[in-house]
Order: sequence, then C-alpha cells, then structure tokens
Amino acid sequence: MSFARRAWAVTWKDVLVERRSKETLNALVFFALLLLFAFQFALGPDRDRLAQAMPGLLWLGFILSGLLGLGRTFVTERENDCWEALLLTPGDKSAVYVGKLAGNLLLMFTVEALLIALFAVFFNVDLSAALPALTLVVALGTVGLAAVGTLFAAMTANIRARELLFPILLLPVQVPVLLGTVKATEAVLAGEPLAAVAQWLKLLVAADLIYVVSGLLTFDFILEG
Amino acid sequence: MMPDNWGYVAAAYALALVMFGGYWRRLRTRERQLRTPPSRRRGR
Amino acid sequence: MRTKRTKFLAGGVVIAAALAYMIYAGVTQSAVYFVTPSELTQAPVAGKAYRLGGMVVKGSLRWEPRTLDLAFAISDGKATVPVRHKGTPPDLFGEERGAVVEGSWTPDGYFKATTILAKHSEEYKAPHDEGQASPKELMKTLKGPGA
Amino acid sequence: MATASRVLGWLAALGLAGGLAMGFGVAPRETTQGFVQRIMYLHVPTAWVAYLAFGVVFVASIVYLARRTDAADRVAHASAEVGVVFTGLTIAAGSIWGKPTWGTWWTWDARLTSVAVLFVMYLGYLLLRGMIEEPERGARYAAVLGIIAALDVPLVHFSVYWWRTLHQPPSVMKPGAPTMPPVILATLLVNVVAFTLLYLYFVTKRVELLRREQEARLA
Repeated sequence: MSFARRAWAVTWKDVLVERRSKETLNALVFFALLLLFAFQFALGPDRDRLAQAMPGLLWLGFILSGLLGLGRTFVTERENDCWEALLLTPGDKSAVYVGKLAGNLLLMFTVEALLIALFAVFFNVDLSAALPALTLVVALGTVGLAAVGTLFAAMTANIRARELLFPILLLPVQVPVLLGTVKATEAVLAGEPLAAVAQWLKLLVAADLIYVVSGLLTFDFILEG
Repeated sequence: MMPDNWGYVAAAYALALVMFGGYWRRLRTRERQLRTPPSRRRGR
Repeated sequence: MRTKRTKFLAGGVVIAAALAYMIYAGVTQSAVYFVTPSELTQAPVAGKAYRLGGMVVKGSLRWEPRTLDLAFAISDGKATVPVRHKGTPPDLFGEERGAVVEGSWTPDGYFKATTILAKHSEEYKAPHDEGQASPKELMKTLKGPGA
Repeated sequence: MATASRVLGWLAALGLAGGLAMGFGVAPRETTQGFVQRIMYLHVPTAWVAYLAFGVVFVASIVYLARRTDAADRVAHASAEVGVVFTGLTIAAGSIWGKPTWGTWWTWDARLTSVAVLFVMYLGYLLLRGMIEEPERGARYAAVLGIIAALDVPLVHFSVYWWRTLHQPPSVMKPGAPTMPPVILATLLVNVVAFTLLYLYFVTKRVELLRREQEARLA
C-alpha cells in the first residue's frame, strides 16, 4: 500500500470509531460550553473587557480542549489492546503519524469552529469581517499544536501519569506557537490586516514546518516497542 | 550614582555556592550508595 | 536502509532551512517593544495600557521621598511626555538614562506609570573611561533591534 | 573516565578560584552599575553553560537514535540534569541582578522568559525519564523529546524576543567589537572557561554514576 493509503486508513478508522461512539466530540463540545460559562462568570457582563480578553480566551479554549482531545489520540489503541497492531504496521510508521495527525486536525478544527461560533453568539461580537484572516491564523496555530501534540500523545500513551505528563511536556514546547497565534489573533480581531502580523505568520509557518517534519522523522522511534 | 548593593552580589554568589555544592553532594551520596553491596541497597 | 537515509537527509535539510529562515527573519526584524513619546503624543488614547520608552529629560526629575511621588519627563528628542508615578525608582533610574514605563495615558495630560523599569545599555565601563554613555548611544540601545 | 573527571574537577576549582579573584580583585568597579555589576561574572557564564548543556543533549540524542549506544544516552541524561542546575542558577542570579538595576525581580522580558521556558522544557525531559521504567524505551523517548526541545529553542527565543524585551542586547556574542573594556572582558572569559570546566566535571561524574547504576541493575 502506498504511504497516503496507509495514512488514510488510520484516519478513516478513527473517523469511523468517532462517528459510532461520538465519545470525544460530545465531551469536547460539552467542555467548550462549560468554558464559555466559566469565562462569562469570571469576567462579568463588561463588554469592553470581554472584547479585550477575547483573543486570549478563545485560545485558552482551544488549548484546553486541544489538550483533552490530543491526549486521547492513542487511548483507543491502548484500551482495546491495539497498540501492538500499530507496531506491526508494515513499512514506514510515519504514515501512522500522518493519519493520526489528520484525524486530530479534523477533530480540533470542528471544536474550534464551534467555539468561535458560540463566542460570536454568546458574547455578541460580529466576526464576519475578520473571519478569513482569523481562519488562517487559527489554522496555522492548530497545525503546530496538533503536530507536537500527536507525537507527545504517542510518547505518553504508555505512561501511568499520562494525563499529567502530556500537558507538562506539550505546553512549554508550544510557547512560540501560542505567542504567535494569540498575538496574530488579537490583531486580526482588532480589524488589522494580515500584513500587520506578517512576522508572526512567518514564525508560525516556520514552526509548523519544523514540528511536522521532526514529527515525521522521529515517530518511528516512538512506535518501536 | 548607584549605591554598592553588595548584599545582592553576596546573595547571588552564595546561591551559586549552595546550588553547586548541593548538586555535588548529591552526586557524592549516590556514589557512596552504589559502593555499598547490593544486598544492603535493597532496603533503601 | 537507503531510503531511510534519504528521508532523514531531506527532513534535516527542511528543518535546517526553516530554522535558518527563522533566524534570518529574527535578526533583521526590528520589532517595537514600546511606543516612543512622539508616537504616543500623536494619538494618545486615554485609559489604554502602554509601554513607553525614552530618555529621562535632564532637570525634569522630582522625587518626594515622604509621599513617594515621582515626576519626570520622558523624551525621544522630538516629543516629551510628562510621567507621574508613586513609589521608589530603581537605582539605575536617573536623568539622561534610558527608561521604560508601563502605565496609561490620563485625560489630564500626563502618563500615569504603574511600573518603572530602568533600561541599561550593553556598554560596560571601567572607571577611568571618559564620561558616560552619550544620550545618543542610549537612544540607540532603546531602539536597536539587536538579538 | 573517573580520573579524567577528577582532573576536570581540580581544573574547574582552579578556574573558579581564578575567576573569583579576577572578578573581585582585578576587574574595576563598573561606572554605571557599580559593585552589583559583578553578578555578571556569574550570570553570563552560567547562561552560556545552560545553552551549551542543551546543545549537548541535542547532539547526544541524535547520536543515540542513530547508533543506539548507551554511552550517548548517558551523556544526554547527565547533560540535561546538569543543564537544569545551571539554568536554575542563571535565572536566580539574573533575578538578583535585575532587582537593583531594573527595579524588579522578574519581568516578562524576552531573554528571561526564553530561559525560563527552556528550564521548564528540560524539567519535563527529566520528569519523562523518571516516569518510564524500561531503560531502553526511556532512552528512546527522551532522545526524541531532547531533539524536539532543542529545535524549539530558536523559535522560543525569537517569539519572546518579538513579544517584549528589556534585557540589554548581548555585549560579547555579536558582530563587531565587544562593548566592554578588555579587563572586564578578560574576567568574563576566565569565568566562562571555569564554569564550562565545572560543567564538564559534573557531566563526566554523572555519566560515570549512570554507568555504574546500570551495571548494578544488570548484576
């Protein structure tokens, strides 16, 4: 089988599992709703303050739901004793990485689109003008987050303190992506053009490239045994 | 002009002494533990 | 084995190129960390949080040790902004030195600082060297991209 | 290895004594900052060693994944541990230097933040090592993390640099002549050499310990 076919098989398997159980997606949507409540209670009804804090809150929501979702990447395989099956995948294991990464991106984009919509409705902000730029910025940030997240999820899958170790390892590494994407989101939501945040976009592109390629190269070593 | 602030300098160098000394002592203790026979190390 | 080798070589080249590009962009980019007095006076927004950087104007510094009221002016050679602060300034803070203040512009026409940070230049001088770093050099430090 | 470590230890002690003597005896009182500038002779060398240590982790991790030699893994492990000690000291000494000169213990300034991120990243590295029981798997995972973390360092550096900065630009590691008188520069260099020797001493000692621990485990 070709590389793309093998990667697609992994993604399709995860999508099927998710479609049948809706376990992760349901939980994440519910979690996103709760986050909205929490932000609303913490910040009160002050519209100006909310608008100022919005980029940060939005990303806080993405990160927290991302940590939950990404951390579960290999849980199905662990729980159903399919880890060995993954190990037995013929040929280059980076196909498994690409497949899992694609599945995670799908999941995160869904949750993010939902969160943005909920934010727009509940906090009564008009995002339509900023939407194309916002999509680009959020997508670039999400790719970086998911690329390292998928790799680290595989790394921590067999460790007892998995839920603890995963964010501890992931968050410091993600500092550049988070800084870049939050700053860019801030500018985009304030109505500035993409050119104003060109340096952050460059950083995000470089970071995404480095993360994805290093994930491809090192995933083999993690799925060795 | 700035006052001497020698207290800050002393604090910084004292901290360095404590940290390096502490790490050195930790290494020494481990070394000694490894030198004792394995039978006695079990109870550690 | 051979394909594996090419994979690592190609991946390594991509990563190295991305890093090199990043470093190139990082060194050439002169980002703005704070607004200068001329930028602030052009369009001050009352209540908005700023970081304001510049030189403390000679003869403008007043400190009342009993009430801890500190007043001075910050300039970048073109415009001057009056600053007020409550608290003890850092030791390195002084007239004709660089400083960055965090705070907000008030409608009453002065900058209300919440934090004062003395910015020192990367010049280190032995006592027998002549004089202080010139104000011009300090301004350069304040603005310089460095890295 | 053990004798090499001992020789390095004595050399480091000698170098540190020389560095202290130069820092407090030979180097003059700096004009703007005064006496407190002498923290620089501690802060700058430890910061250099911190980056050096994590560079060594990076190279040793690659060597381990390519050749699977236990020695490379031990070097990576030891270097990360010693690097964390030096990074912690860099942050603490820098903070103590910052209070009298900038007027604050801590500020989310670029280089302070990036070193702090580095510190947390490698603490996580050591935590991961500690949590995996099988030595071979632990070494493999740690090597992957060491590589990713090291590749991340330039990104962290520039991202926080663009974010905000208060730290003076580097005085030595930049194009053109260093912006300090020769005496201060010489003192700094002596201290850099001394702290590098101290790092090498610690690493060789720790590597030796790790080797013996492994032998004891196998016995």
